[in-house]
Amino acid sequence: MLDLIWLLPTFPLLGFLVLVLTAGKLPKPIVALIGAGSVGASFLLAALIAFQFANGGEDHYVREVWTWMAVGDFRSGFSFYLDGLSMVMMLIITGIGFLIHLYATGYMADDPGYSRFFSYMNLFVAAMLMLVLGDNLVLLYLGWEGVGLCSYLLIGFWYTNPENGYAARKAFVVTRVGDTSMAIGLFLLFAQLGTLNIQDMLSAAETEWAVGSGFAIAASLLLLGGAVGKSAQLPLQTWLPDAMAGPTPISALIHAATMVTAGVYLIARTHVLFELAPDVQMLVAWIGLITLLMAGFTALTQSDIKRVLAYSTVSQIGYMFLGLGVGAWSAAIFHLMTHAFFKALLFLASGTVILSLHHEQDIFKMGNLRKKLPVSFLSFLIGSLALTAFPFTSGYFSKDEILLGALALEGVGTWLWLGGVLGAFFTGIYTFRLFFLVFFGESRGHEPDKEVGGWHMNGPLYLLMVGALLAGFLHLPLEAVFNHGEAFEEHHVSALVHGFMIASPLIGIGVSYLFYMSGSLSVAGLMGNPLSRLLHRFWHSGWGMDWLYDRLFVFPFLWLARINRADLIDRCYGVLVELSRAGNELLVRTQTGYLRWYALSVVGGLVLIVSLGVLL
Amino acid sequence: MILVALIAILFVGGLLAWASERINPALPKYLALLTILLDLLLMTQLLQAEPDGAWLALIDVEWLPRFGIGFFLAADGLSTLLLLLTGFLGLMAIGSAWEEIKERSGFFYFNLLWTLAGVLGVFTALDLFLFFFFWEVMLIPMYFIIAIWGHENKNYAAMKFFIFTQVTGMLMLISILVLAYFHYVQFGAFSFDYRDLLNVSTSGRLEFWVMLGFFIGFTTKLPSVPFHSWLPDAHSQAPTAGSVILAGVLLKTGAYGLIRFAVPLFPEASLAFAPVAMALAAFSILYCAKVAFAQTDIKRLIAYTSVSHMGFVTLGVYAWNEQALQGAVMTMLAHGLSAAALFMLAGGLQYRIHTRNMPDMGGFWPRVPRMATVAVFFSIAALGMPGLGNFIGEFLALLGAFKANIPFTVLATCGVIFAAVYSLWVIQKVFHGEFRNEGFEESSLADLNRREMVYFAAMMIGLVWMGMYPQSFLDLSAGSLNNLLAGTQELLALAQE
Amino acid sequence: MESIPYEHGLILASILFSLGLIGVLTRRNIVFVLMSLEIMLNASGLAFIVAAARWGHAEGQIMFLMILTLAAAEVAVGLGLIIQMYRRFQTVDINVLSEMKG
Amino acid sequence: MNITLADLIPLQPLLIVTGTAVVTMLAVALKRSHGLTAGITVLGLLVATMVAAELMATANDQVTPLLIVDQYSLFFTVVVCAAAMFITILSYSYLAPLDDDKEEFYLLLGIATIGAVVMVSSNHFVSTVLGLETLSMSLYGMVAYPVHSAKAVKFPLEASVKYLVLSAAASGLLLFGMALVYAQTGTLAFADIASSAATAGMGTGFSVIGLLLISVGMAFKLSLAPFHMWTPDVYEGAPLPATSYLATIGKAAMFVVLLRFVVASNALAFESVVAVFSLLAVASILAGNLLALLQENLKRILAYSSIAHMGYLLIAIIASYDAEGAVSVEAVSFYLLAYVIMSLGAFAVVAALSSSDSEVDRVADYQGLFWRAPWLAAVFTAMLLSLAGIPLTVGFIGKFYLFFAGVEASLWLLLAALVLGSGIGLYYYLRIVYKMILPVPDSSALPNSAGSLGSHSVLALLLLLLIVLGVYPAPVMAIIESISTLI
Repeated sequence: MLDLIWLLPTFPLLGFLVLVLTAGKLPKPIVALIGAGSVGASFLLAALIAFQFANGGEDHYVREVWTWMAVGDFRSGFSFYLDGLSMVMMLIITGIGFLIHLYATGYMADDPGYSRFFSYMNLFVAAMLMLVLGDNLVLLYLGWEGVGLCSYLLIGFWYTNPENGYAARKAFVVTRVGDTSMAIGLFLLFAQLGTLNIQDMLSAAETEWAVGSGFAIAASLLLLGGAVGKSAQLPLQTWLPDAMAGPTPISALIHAATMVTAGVYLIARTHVLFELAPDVQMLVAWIGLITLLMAGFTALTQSDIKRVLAYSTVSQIGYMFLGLGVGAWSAAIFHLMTHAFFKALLFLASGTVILSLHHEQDIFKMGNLRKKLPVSFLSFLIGSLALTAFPFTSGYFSKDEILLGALALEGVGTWLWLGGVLGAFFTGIYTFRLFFLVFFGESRGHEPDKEVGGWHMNGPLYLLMVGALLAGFLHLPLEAVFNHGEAFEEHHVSALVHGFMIASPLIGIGVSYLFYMSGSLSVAGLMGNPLSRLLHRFWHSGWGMDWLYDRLFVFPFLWLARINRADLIDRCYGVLVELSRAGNELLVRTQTGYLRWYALSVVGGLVLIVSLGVLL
Repeated sequence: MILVALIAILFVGGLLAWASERINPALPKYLALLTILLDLLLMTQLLQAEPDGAWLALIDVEWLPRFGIGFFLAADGLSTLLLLLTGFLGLMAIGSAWEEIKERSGFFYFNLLWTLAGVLGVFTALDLFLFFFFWEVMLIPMYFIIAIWGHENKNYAAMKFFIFTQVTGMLMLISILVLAYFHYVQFGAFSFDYRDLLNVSTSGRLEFWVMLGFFIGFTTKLPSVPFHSWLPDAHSQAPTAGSVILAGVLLKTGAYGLIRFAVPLFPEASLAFAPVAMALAAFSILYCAKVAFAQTDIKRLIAYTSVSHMGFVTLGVYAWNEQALQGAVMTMLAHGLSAAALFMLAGGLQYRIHTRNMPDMGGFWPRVPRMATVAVFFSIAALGMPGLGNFIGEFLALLGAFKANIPFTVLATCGVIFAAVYSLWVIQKVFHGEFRNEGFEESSLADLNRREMVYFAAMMIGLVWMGMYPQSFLDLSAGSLNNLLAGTQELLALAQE
Repeated sequence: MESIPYEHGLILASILFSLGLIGVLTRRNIVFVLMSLEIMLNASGLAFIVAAARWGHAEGQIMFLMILTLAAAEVAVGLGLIIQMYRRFQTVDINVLSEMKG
Repeated sequence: MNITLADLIPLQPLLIVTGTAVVTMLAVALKRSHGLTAGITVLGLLVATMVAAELMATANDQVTPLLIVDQYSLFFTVVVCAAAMFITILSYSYLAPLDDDKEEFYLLLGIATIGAVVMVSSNHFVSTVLGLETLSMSLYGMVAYPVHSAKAVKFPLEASVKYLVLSAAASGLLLFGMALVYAQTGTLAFADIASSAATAGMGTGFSVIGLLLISVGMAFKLSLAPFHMWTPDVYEGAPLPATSYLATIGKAAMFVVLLRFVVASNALAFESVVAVFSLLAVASILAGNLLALLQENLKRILAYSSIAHMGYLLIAIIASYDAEGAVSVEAVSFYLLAYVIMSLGAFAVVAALSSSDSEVDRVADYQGLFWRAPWLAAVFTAMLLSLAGIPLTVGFIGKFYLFFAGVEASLWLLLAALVLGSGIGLYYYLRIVYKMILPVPDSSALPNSAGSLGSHSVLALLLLLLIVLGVYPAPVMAIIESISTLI
């Protein structure tokens, strides 16, 4: 059974090929069958494999399908590496992926690009599986770029609108910046350690590099560059909110559950390198913290339902990074998993809302929808609770572990913890701000006639609700992976600390209740003073990052391109042409046709030459 | 012998094609097709051939004894790969000319086949005089292709192409002669034989200049900044088939020259020169990517991108280690396919809507879904998507180059970002967005027909094969590259003593 | 008896020669141009004589005879052309012969 | 010394050519017949060619102090006679429509050939002057030939007068120079100049000035810049056969003399001479190519390009003094051969399209030739590409020789000029080619039935030579290698 692991990416890949080659000629049910079915199949297989692997006992399993490249001392194969980490990832991808596919069969039902959509989705799943299962960094990079491509294709899925195209290109290019740094990291690792097979590379690094050595720092920094790109962390987070231009299932699958967590996976996968470079690891933590706070603030000010969720995603991944940074590896992965559930849930639910409101996304045009859209209401409720780490929801456990991990770190740990708690507080505010605005109060504008849905849209929602509630009680088999360094002792902390951690989101919820429910506090009042208005605008624009990057990179590039459209170098050759032209004109003038002039030229030449001869 | 046959078939086929036009104007293309197929068939023979020494096939007969010039053709793995590429793209070129070339088809296919013949000669000739001979021979028919069947500004383009390559070619000729003369001085006899000239000790002040002659000659064809400026004109003006051959094959002769001659003949000078060369490479990658982005003429844009991509080849060659070289070779092959395909797409568009001006286009996707898909595929390939040939090439090239020179490799790697920028920009302009048709009526915009699909499919398969199982190519070229590396290592070792 | 140093002869010849040259340059009447040419040729003839005298060879004098015939032939052809020219243009000014240029 | 009968054997080619001229004269005196006279000339020249070729195996002796009949001179005798024969054939169809006596042209041509043959086998001032003037005299006549004809489109008179006056002046310079050298060295034979036992010898007194004057005189005849100005006018004004004769045989013969003189007299031992030659070479290369760049008249283009080509050749001459310079002499020899073939071919195409009453010599006239008369266009293209030095043609091998000579002598500056010049040259050669491949214009000056059988066979022969020598020149190379040792 284990040796069938190569089938995992193959099913969706086949699905993709079939769908592309038939070029939308298949009837929609068949497309749905192929699209969702292929992923479902690989989920089943994944489950079986996971089961067997869990009972198998050995802590990892490698299967090489064929040699990809072997050049001199460089070798990388098409080989799959299965251990606790990749197992968790593959289950998340196939499982949640399947649910989202299923949901999409309903969500996209009346879209002309139905088949195209599912072909991209399948390709994405295939690539994502390559990413997490690849046993060498090149294969990982293959998946890495593959998911980037699919994300580009799917963000720009509705291509007739240039803005979507722009968002898609932005997503691709920004992440490509990260990818490039990652690629350079690969080159460095190979040049120094002579292999790109992850496990060999890590062990080689451990033996050859001292803790804090320059190479370790450089390598981990470069990989970090890749990670922040994909996971939309500072400073490359700007693309994710725009990426919401894609259909909502995409946002759920790619921009919440799976792809954006690839960075977390990468760091976890190569955590040894980061442990060799403690400064960089600390940097990871800080990046996470700052990102989660900034995103939190921004989420407070957004009015587009999906953008709120997007920023919350950024913020949650910030938590994961924080976890990674403080060495709470398994906590980070744990949060990755739980987040996959509740964020997918939230996005799908919002998808239902949006669809029911005929593609209305502005939360200030919604309201009082809890009656009209019971399923979405329920999903949102559970999802929001999990997101805000309401006690004993899945989010609660994972976020706790991360924060405790931070606290366990002596020195800055306390500050990181504090930041995290503050973040949780904001999470509470913005999550329930959204919740209250959408489902309570009086209706502002749109009146949905009925909630769209059906088993294939609601089914996934229910399952995800279950996940979001209960996933916290799962135990991930990650000890074998992170047995280095991380101590698995229970964090013993005072009740006070626990109280804090439980309280802060609840306070946040309370605040948003006062603002958006009871109305005893009013936003308008807050907006009264100019400072807060300024802040609001600042946060709403995502801390002016886009503005800054446009000025720093985009405009200069465009300007350079514009002024040199005609290629300066080409002009230089034009000069030569002009010179010979001029020479020609000059000489032609001497051909006067007058005999005496010719004779004169002869004599002139004579004199010149004779005098030359005599002088030399 | 087989090598002679390969070249002779093309020459003869060309003549026949020309003559056959009198009988029936439709005949030439079939004849040409037949010729190419025959050649490809023969090439596959090469693959089974028993290698004697380094060479899969070899023929060496006296030609001009006065100067010790021999008619010396030989093919090793590297040459064979490039021969196959040439044959394959020849096929593609004929495919793309099938409907586009209507008048004077006889003379057209004559020129096409003769160009290919010249190219085959370049890839197999190992007597430097003979090499130069073919090097020049392949230009004239290409000149005619551009000058007769080209577009609005063909005279200028053809002239520019010809003069650039000729003048730099003469510099190379001087270098070759100096080398032969060195051989005369050191061994008492003229020789243009590659194997002999490898033994010429070319140390000394002059070596650098001699090497430079080769470098300029080859980087003009490659092309690399600052000798690239003939290429955008030639490409944008040439008929589709012409662009295919230019981008797919002719550029590769330059790269081949660098690998086979420029570095092995002058290991020391090249070693000293490597940083400059790599700097140039990195610069042309970035510079041309930038210029490409600014273009509005789609063929010009693609032309600049191919300059940018060939930068990776230069980088790889001058890194001169196995990964880098393999990378360079893979890039040559993969870019051969992807660039050719892109030019065929652009040519197809122009054939349909009679414009290359991107601002006039937009939102073509729903009208021509097949074409759009194909275009996306090849743009993705061009921007170096893993799993496709170009990635293998660029990745290996950079991987190797990183060992040799970190800063320029890092710079070059950044080129990948720009590659993404312009590739996606083209897709956006032409296929995404709202439908625009300025200066052409909608009806003329037809989707790819079966014939076109066939050859695009062929190229896609090729790229995927290169991307997923490059080993079958790497193995073929490994032997020859290792020989070259070993040879230079020895020479350098000798020089050190 | 004291002989004249040959340099003097050569100098005389070169003076003559230059005169001829100047004549060719300055004259517009083609007949005079021809005459100037004659002077040039004869000047070189004289130079040969002088040289021959220096060495006491016959060769130089033979050369002189050749030059004479040569000059004669030149003039013959030249005059023929002049006649044609006069027929066509009714003038002997060489500047009329300037239809081809560039 | 007195001539024995044995001496006559090596002189056969010369005698035959002379005889041809005499017979032609008699024939004309007896009965005017265009065909007959042409026929006689062709026959005579053919025989002369064959005899000369025949003799090459054996003959190698100095006949009187004036003439050296070695394989080298015989080789070029062959070239000259053959070329003259081709031109004769071309002239026939060209002169056919001339409303005047045509026969004397062949007489002049024959006499000119005598001069040329004398020149290629002269290694003595006297024979040089003799040959040169015989050649020039009859060329005046040939240039001016259609002067009586009212329909003569061009300006033969103007051309002839310009040529006469200037070349006479040049001869004057040449002679004066010779006189000065003679005055210094006391010899008229090339060989003894360098090694003149008598007194000071070269390098002293006026002798260097003498050398320079000689160079100037020859430079004029070879139309090297800055003595080139007459060339385009004469080429344009003269009837095509005369032009081609002037351009090919005239140049080749003169160059052989120059080569012999320079090598024998060791003139390049003097810095000044080398400097002057280099100057001439560079100037000619640049001037020739630049002048041709935008020229619209084909004859003038060819004139200018001939200037450039003479410049190229001069490089090899300069190289010949270099100690290692084994190749340079061969380079000169081969390139002369190549040059004769290709420029004769080029003129032949024009001649085939033209006749004495209508010369097709504007580049514009050639538009669409490729589609109207593919054969002529192909030949023309081949010739032009050869002039540009593109492979598969003899021109390329010639260029190769020149480059090699230059490299051997490491004359980098001159090589740079060569590269530059050829680069510019490409432009105007290709311009003509491009014109030919353009679509046929509605109104075209081209005659529909172009050229006679004779001229076409000449073209075919020249094309054959062009390509054979371009692809497999080994045999000719061998010959040239062996004969070049004699210089």
